[in-house]
Amino acid sequence: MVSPAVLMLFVWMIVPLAMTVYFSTQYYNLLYPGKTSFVGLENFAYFFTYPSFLTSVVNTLLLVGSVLAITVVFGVLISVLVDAPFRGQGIVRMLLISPFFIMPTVSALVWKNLLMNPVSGFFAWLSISLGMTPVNWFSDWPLLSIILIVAWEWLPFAVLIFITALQSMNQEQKEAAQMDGANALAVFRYLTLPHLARPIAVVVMVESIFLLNIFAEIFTTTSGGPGDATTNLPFLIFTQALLEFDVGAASAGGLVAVVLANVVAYFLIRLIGKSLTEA
Amino acid sequence: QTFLTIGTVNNGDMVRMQLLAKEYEAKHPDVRLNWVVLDENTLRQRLTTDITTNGGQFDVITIGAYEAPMWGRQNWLTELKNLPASYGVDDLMPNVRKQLSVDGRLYAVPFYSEGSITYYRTDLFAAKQLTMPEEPTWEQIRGFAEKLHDPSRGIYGICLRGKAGWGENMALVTTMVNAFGGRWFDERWEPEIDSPEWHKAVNFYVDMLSKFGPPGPSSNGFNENLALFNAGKCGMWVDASVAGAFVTDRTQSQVPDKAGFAKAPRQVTAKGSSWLWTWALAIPASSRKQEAALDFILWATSQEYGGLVAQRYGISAMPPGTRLSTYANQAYLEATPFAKVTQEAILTADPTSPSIKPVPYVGVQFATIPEFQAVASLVGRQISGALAGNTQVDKILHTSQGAVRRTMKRAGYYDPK
Amino acid sequence: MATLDIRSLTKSFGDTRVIKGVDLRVEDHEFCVFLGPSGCGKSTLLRLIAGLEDATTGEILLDGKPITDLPPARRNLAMVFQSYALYPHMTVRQNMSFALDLAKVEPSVIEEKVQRTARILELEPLLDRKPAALSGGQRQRVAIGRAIVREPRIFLFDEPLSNLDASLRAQMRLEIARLHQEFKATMIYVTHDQVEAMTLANKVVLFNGGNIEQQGSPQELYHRPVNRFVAAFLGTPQMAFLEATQQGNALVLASGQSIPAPASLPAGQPGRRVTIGVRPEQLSLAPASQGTLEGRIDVIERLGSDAYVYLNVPNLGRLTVRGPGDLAATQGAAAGVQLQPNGFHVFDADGVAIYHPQPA
Amino acid sequence: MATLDIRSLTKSFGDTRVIKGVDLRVEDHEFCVFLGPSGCGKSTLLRLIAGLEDATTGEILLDGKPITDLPPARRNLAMVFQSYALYPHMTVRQNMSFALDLAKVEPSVIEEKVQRTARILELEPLLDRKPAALSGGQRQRVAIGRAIVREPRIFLFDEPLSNLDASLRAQMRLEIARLHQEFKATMIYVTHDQVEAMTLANKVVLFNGGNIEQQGSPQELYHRPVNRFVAAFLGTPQMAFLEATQQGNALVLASGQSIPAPASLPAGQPGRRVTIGVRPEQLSLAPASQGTLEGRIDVIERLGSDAYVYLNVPNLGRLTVRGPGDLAATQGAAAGVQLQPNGFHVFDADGVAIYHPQPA
Amino acid sequence: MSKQKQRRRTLETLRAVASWLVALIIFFPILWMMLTSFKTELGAFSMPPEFLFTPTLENYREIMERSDYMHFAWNSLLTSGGSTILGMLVAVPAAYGFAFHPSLRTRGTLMWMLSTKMLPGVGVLVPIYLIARNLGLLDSRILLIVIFALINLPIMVWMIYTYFRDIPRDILEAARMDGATTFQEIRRVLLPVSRGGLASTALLALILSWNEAFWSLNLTTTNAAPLSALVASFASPEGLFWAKLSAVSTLACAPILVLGWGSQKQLVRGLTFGAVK
Ligand SMILES: Nc1ncnc2c1ncn2[C@@H]1O[C@H](COP(=O)(O)OP(=O)(O)OP(=O)(O)O)[C@@H](O)[C@H]1O
Ligand SMILES: Nc1ncnc2c1ncn2[C@@H]1O[C@H](COP(=O)(O)OP(=O)(O)OP(=O)(O)O)[C@@H](O)[C@H]1O
Ligand SMILES: [Mg+2]
Ligand SMILES: [Mg+2]
Repeated sequence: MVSPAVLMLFVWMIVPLAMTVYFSTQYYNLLYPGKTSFVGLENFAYFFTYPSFLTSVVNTLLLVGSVLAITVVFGVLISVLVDAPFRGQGIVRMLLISPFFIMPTVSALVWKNLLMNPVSGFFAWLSISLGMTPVNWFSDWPLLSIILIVAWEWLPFAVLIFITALQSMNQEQKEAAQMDGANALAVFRYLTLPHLARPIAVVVMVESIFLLNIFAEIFTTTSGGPGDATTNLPFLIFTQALLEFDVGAASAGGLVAVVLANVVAYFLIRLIGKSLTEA
Repeated sequence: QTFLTIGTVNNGDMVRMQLLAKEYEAKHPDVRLNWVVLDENTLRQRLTTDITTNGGQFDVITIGAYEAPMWGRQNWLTELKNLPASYGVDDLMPNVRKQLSVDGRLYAVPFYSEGSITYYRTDLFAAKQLTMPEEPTWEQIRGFAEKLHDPSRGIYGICLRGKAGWGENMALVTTMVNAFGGRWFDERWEPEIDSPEWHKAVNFYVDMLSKFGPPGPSSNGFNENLALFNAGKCGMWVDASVAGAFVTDRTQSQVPDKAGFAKAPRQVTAKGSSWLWTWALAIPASSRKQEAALDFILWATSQEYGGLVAQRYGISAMPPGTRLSTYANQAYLEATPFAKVTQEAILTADPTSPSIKPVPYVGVQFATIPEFQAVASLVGRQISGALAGNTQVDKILHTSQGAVRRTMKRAGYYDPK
Repeated sequence: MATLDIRSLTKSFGDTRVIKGVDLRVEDHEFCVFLGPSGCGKSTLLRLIAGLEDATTGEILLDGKPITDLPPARRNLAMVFQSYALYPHMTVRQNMSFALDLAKVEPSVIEEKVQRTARILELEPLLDRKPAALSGGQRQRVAIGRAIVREPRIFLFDEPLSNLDASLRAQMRLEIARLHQEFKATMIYVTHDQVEAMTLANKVVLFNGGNIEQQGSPQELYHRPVNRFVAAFLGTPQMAFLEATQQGNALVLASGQSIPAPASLPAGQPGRRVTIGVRPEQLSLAPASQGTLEGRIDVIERLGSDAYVYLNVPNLGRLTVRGPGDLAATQGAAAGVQLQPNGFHVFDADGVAIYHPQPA
Repeated sequence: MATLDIRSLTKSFGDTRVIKGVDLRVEDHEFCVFLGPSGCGKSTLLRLIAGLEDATTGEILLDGKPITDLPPARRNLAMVFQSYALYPHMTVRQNMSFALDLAKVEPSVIEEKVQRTARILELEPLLDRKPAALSGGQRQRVAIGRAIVREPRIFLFDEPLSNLDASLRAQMRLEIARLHQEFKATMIYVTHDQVEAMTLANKVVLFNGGNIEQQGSPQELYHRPVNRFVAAFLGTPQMAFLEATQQGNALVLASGQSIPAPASLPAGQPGRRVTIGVRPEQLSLAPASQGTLEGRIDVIERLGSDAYVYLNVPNLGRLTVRGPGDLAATQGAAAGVQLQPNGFHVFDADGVAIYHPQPA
Repeated sequence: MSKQKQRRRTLETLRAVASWLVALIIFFPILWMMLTSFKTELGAFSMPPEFLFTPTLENYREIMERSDYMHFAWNSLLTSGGSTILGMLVAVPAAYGFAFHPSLRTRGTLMWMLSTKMLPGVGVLVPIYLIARNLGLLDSRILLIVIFALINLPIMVWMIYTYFRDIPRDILEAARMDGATTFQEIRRVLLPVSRGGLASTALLALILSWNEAFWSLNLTTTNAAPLSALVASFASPEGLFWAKLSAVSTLACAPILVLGWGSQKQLVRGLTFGAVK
């Protein structure tokens, strides 16, 4: 028995997708209202041969991969660090998870203007105080800058989940390991990390969903540049949809993005096993 | 009660209008104004989506010189005719009016206009015993920049737009290309990005800005440069004339008395070396409150409104560049050191003849065709990439040429059909 | 392998004193069982020995050397936890070799030790499984194997069988007894199951509220409990306690009957209050009005081999009598209970034992 | 309150047959215990009766009316789950009144019933607590209370005591027995603990692999098991099985000794293989070389009241002998075992019982 | 006392200090934003940065003057709250179906749902805009509520599904034995029992909706515009703007930040996605 709600959900989800599929076969440019016509797969061909297409796919994967790596690694380290009780633990956790509540646009604006600005940003001041030349974040390390911002936004999510997971860790296992002669590092390596395998899988899965769709941060800071340095797939689609107003090509791009997402998901699921839907 | 939804850009002048519109509401108690204030790019996307899909969300929109004629031609805008005599249509600057019309039919009324001019720091020039000519060339600018550049003291020789965007770096780059004798398209719509003029201009731009510009110029747009100049970090700055009001404003500038003004630099020609941009108010054809909307936009662009601004914020805050009468006003000219340069820039920028070579398009720093936004954004991103040092200028111009041609082709420019 | 001395050990959690000054010696090769009701501090003492908790005051010596301040890793003791605490992501083999791996023992040596232990515990076919794929009893054996492999100086067990069902528990009990004989290891074993304590221990240490009530061989505790608490704690069904007063040579029960006092019972002042303790097997059923005591049968539990008869004796309370499995008795009927002369314990008013029946 | 008839009931999960055609009648007021090893289908049968699983074939009748297709809500049976399955977000009171609430019973009536049940189960002081704030035994009682309040036609229990520790288990066992007497309710009780089965049941149904092996009173199953499986399943320590051949009037054991065959043992063809089954209490220890059988003492378990001696008899296997708690015996020593004449069971080659000792 | 204890205490202190340090670094951008919002525009841009300054409320005053903050905040509240409720209404029954009546396709369907979440919003803007226009729903809160709910549904269904899956079936069966209908079983037992999980799911949905910027910007003008649209109106105007931008950002994020801080414990306990037993 599949409940009617599942069916409703299904319909609900399929409508936008179906419309996208439909539009992807049309020449449909908002600026030329009269010229709409069926063009088959031309939109896909156009999208694929877009000069930035390959770069954007690479950037998308780089962005997703690096942010995942940063958030998982630092998320694990930080959550292990703050796991044991200490004075002010509650406040520390509160501070740690705060970035999660900040709008992406706001984070991007704050990082771009207040922190990473090479002339009057806080980082520039730090570098100068330390006797170094300020880094030109968005021109010299554009993708890295985006990665940093996005990682900062998503780190709290990873920390949240890992803290939750650590709370459920079996204390007696740790003690058993201590009696077996394990020091803190060995406990971390042989007990904590394996215990976090599933939460890590979850973080990877959930974050991938969102990271594949990163747009606001790029739009607000670099607008995909300089060059194609920070153009990812959603941003490329954005240029189609809202600069060229080419709905057909944008729809095609959207479908390509879904396919790419599924490819990524396929590998993720291969990587992290069945732990997501099975007990 | 009539509710007017007004889409507008978050510029200083527009924000001022938003505040002053309380007076309008007081005078028209049956009209309520709802403001949608967005930054330029977002606003443009928002308005385009709405107007092209006939969404009917806006009664008054703020559009630029780029959209006005295109949208007017598509009949997405209401033609503004039979304006009352008191409005003084003929008082509008001719070049500005030309920008907002299609075949003589006016589709939007100008709120303010700007040309591009050269800002410089008189104190720094004096210190180095330099003098800025009235009509500098880019070559001269480069020379000054080299002398003024002193990063250790936080002074950068020249600030220019580097942030990608057809309304950002491409506005400046296009005027430079124009000055170097180039153009976007030849008469048969073949792109000329790969031409020697483009190569010279862009190489010059990238070289100068990388050497004597602030750090990370590829992410600086108008705002960032303005901030830099106001913080006293730029020796020179070539940008929109509206900034004159800001750099001389004591509440936000650290160098209000040290700013000098000159024409935008020329090179092989002066033609098209200064841009012309107008923010204008228009009424979408889909609005169901045409009359109220018309009344409002006429008020907001009237001489009376100018007077109101002068009275509230000082005379130099009057919306620049739209009315001849403003520049006939001695008080304004005296209070506003950059008025004359602005006026000249606007008077000389002829959108129908932006280059020494003939062109098939209208517009100084842009072409009023729907594809321009796309192709210029694309080229802009490539150039900012070159500025960031990622790629070679010559290579990206070649790539851009192909990409632009591809887009033009898809849009049917070379098709017999 | 080792002797353990505990001297005036105390442990407080915050303000609550959990171990209230324990002195104890565990001999080499001894199987020492900590027994006691829930919450009496058995686990805490074991964890103090293991080094998982810090002692508040007092000393712990292993073979005469103080280890009170050593971290657990350096005490060379092995512990089998109640929850087994197997490493869930490691195979049985890895679980067992973990400590040796950490100690950087030669792989070949490790392999050999693991194999030998697995053989002893019949874990060989399971070596490559993960704990999740094992039954309760198998996990139990892995936990023990993990301890054995290390050849520790003392084995510590914290209720290792309490998560198993009855029949597995019986089986594993025998297994542990066998291991003790085989390895001649010193073992400390926490439980609150007296069957385990009785069958496994050389020495039982019975705790109550952070103190040792009595220590000694299981038989000693069963047959010569030093006080009511110990007497009541050991034996199922429980010993019955009958209030009485000592009047010269007789003990007068609260229900009025009088029975001869055992000859060796200390006299005390006349009329002093005592408690008589009788275990079910020290009583037998008699026809109505022919027993020492008369009561009514409440419940009969027939276990096949035995039957327990629960009687209510007016003014005295409940008594339990053990009989053969096919005992003839009817629920609700009146019945007599036969009390053997001298076949009972006597406690004074403070609950201290003053007389035990002499072994036959 | 009700009788239950089960007719040729089967249940398959996918391709695996779990209940293989069960016929059973549970009488009114009967306390029926389902006993059997793990995985034999006890819980499944109980859930079929409850309506939580759909039968594959066969019929279930309650007071003669078919209920096979009724949803659980309409069968009016109450179930006590092994995990108690209390509603964690409701207080004890709400847990107990939930079913009546759903049935839209008058609040005053509900209140009265809950109060009465709480009194019986001594839950009154706990009525406003949530399950999380209760001990295991208390939760258990709430789960039972929830069933009682509904006054169901049959009570179903699925191993209700298996999560309790030994002493609590004993106590709750008595409690359930008392409840059964008090309410005279029909109860079906699943367990794999034979002590529970023996002490509680009027009727024990012993399952094995989805089939009923034997049903009858606990005494009947203990004393007259129909086959080896039943004989081995009941009684701890287990009955010992000795291989033998029947030679005329004698049974010749695999170890060579010969003992007289009981007179009533069916003759069968000469030399047929039989198995002799003896329970620990049917054996006694004798001095070495003076018993029926001779062996070596392996392990002695002293439980205080009793002692179990495990012996190894060459060529025969292991035997268990029960003796008094203070039995004199030494581990490792040779000892004789006394087998009483006719005091044993005999099974044929198929394991079917062909002789039981006669009650004295 | 002993050396061991002393060492442990030192380590604990070090650890606490490190934790605080990391937390402050992570929190710094937000702190800096809040500080900047109380500076003058010139002060916000000055180099070296002003660490000690006279705070001014000028930025806040100007924002209040230019826009009706309460109106935007109210819209944010209504749309994110409404979408959370709507989402829960759809997600709970769906998750119930997945968790308690699983079929072979359950896992595939769940995965497919998650993957639709990867369709970039910009790709479907125009179709959605057209639908909304035809339904007359442009610039309405209803539209945003529906869209937000739609966006968050896959995650919500998945989260609730994992909670439901971990609920002991016995409890539901007990309710069934007690005579509960399916609806009663859900409402009176399942929902209260999984309250914690549902609360964290709702919180997450609320946070995500509150922070959503693309659709709220593109589908609203004034009536339904939430706080993210307000932020957009202060993003990158001409002239100096960092202080005002910081102020408006602080205003936009403060409510959800406070809510998030208040529900920290719930989040820490509840965000398991079934990864924790
Ligand atoms: N970490 C702790 N903090 C505070 N009190 C504790 C701690 N550990 C144990 N206690 C308390 O110390 C007392 C003894 O606990 P312990 O675990 O040693 O009992 P136990 O004899 O093992 O009981 P059980 O048979 O139930 O395992 C209990 O009252 C317990 O509540
Ligand atoms: N839902 C199910 N799907 C498939 N197989 C099942 C299901 N429920 C039970 N089984 C199988 O049916 C058999 C009988 O299970 P059941 O739970 O009835 O055993 P049991 O006698 O209650 O055992 P235990 O004493 O361990 O509780 C087992 O082999 C079990 O694996
Ligand atoms: Mg304990
Ligand atoms: Mg079962």
